[in-house]
Amino acid sequence: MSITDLPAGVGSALDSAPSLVYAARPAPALDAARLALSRDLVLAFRKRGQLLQPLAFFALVTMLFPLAVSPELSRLRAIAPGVLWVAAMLASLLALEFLFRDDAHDGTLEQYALSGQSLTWLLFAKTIAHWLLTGLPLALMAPFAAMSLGVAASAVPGIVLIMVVGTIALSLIGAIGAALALGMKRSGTLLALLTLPLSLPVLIYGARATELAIAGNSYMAPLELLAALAVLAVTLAPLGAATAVRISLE
Amino acid sequence: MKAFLDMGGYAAFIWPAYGVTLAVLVLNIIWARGSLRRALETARRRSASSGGNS
Amino acid sequence: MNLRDSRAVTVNHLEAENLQLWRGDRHVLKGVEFGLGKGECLQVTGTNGAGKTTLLRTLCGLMVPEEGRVLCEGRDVRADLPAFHSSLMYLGHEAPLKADLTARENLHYWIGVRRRVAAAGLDAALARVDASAWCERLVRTLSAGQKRRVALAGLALMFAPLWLLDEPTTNLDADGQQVVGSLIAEQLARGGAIVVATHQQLPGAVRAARVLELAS
Amino acid sequence: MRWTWFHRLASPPYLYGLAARLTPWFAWPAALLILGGLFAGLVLAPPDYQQGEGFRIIYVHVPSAWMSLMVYVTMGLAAAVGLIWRMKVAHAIAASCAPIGASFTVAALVTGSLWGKPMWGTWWVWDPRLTSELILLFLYLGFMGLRAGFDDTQRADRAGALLAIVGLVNVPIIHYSVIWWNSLHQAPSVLRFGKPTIPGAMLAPLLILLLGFTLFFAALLLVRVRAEILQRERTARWISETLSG
Repeated sequence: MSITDLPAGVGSALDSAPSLVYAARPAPALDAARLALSRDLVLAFRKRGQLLQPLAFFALVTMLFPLAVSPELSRLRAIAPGVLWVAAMLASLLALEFLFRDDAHDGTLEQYALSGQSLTWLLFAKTIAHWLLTGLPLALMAPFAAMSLGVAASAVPGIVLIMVVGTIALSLIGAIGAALALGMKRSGTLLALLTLPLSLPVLIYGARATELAIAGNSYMAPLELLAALAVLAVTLAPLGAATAVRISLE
Repeated sequence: MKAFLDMGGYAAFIWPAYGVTLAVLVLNIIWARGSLRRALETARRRSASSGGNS
Repeated sequence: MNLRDSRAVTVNHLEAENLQLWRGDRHVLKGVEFGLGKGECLQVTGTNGAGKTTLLRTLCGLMVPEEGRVLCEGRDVRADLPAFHSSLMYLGHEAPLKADLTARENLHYWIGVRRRVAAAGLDAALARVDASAWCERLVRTLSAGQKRRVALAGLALMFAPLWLLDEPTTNLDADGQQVVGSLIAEQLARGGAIVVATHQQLPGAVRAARVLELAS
Repeated sequence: MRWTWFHRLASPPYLYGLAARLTPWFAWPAALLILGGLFAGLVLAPPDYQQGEGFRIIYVHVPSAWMSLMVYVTMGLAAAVGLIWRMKVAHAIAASCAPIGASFTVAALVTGSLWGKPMWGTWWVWDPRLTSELILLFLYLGFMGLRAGFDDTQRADRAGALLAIVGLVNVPIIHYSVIWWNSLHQAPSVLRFGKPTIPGAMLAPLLILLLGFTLFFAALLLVRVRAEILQRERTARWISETLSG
């Protein structure tokens, strides 16, 4: 991510004549969003410890069930879809804390809101970065968790696909909650109370699709419903998050 | 009367259900009136102390 | 050059009309009024808590006044906030810098979101605030004054016609204050407009065209 | 102007006075309808041929469930008006709705559970209606929790309003996904009612109660909204004039 590969714009504006100084071209919306996204990725890789937290949490929650229920794989297999989705929801909830908090604290969100760019797009980019860093790894890790619960390897592609679609919806719905919680001094458990009821449809369709995938049946029907939720979340959630961020800056 | 109170053996479910609903109705009246009374008291105190500026 | 871009680019006249704003029970802005032309600087003074920051945040549209308007070229800025925003630069108390990025990267991401930035422009802006020597260091290793300088480099790089500065000289040594002074002078000479909130004397030879004192 | 009534309603002093004048017009009919409806439901309506006297719980359960949903929709719409037009009184209405709706959601849950016990032998059945009702309770709690987290009424209003709107968009999605979920697991619905075959003598008290509860909500809202307006407008001059006058 070197600085020199930026497209050349106005050269050294500092040397330009006074009549030209304000001719700086605004960055196109997509470039701005891409920059916001790459910035979050770069930052996340400089603090790798934080990246691993949701994943470790996911693995830990999955591990609790064999200990709490029974080590018998046949019983674990029956509850595997529920375990995977509850663990994924909680892990994604945990990761939401990091989505906006730092940027709100140091004034980055304020600068985004005043950038002249669409805040909706910038926050969408941030949420996508967040999903790449938490949702996607969760989806990729889910097969291992599933197999530890006695799920056959043949179900793996299905599980990954369902998890990918589901975590997109979870990240986006969560973004609204995380943005709403910004204006408050202590968010604590409130973020869960705001986000979880709104993500229940994702849980329902996701778990059902996973159940079918594990049983070796066609899971297209619930997956389509899940995808519809994800599409709805992609279109509406960034708008909601942008409104929430503006409210928190007031 | 006894038959009415017994509700065909469902007394243990019907009367609590009606009781809870009536309690919610009554409590809502009390809460709403209480919040208005508190708001009025605060507003009165405020306008008495400040003379109602701006 | 690229003046066909209709979005913004000049601020010839900024005006505040009877701005009223409450924060809970506090009446923070009590009918603030002023006009500001190009090449002019308005200094906002007042004790802590008098509403200097609130005024700046209201001017740039983050806060919505309960009464009154902010006009740019005679039009309410709320009618087209993105256009207004692309012509202004707001610098708050804290520089919007990430501790885990270098000074240069910070500037690249921060300003790059708003306008196209070339590497040469970045270097020039960093040199302008005497940051060339340490601009590749992570911001977490920098002092408060150095962070402030990075923020000033952002200001120099953005070339917005309107600057809204909140205590720009905080944490700066004498040299740093000189930099602020000359940046402000340059901006005014170019025909830019500045609203600066500070209870200190403006640095360098800059004299504010108007001083607005907010009573607490 | 066609919109003058809208602007008048948006004016806090006008709405405050209007609410005070209108309250009895809703409160007394509500009291009459509710008492009459409960009497009719308990005494006049014939017992159900399947559920016996036990079906009489619908006369409290259905109106409570109706309230929980109607109040949420009212709250969401008021919140949308408040957020879009920056209208204080709309936020006051939305804020007034939440505790009323939450309390009736609790009533709907408790009465539903009391119905489930004799019909199914357990206090709780994961019936789609009860489950949706429970989720609705969490939505109310989230709204109230979010509002309580802000010191500043204005920001609480706006953040709460956004949440209410998001919730309003989500309520049908949640509802249908819960029904879909339930249909998979073939748990039969406990709370069967509202079929067109329901005899008139059993239906009439229900309709009376639905109307009564709705008017009751209107009366409660008018009282609460005055309290909220007073709290929001505490610095305005009209308040001291109204109070002293």
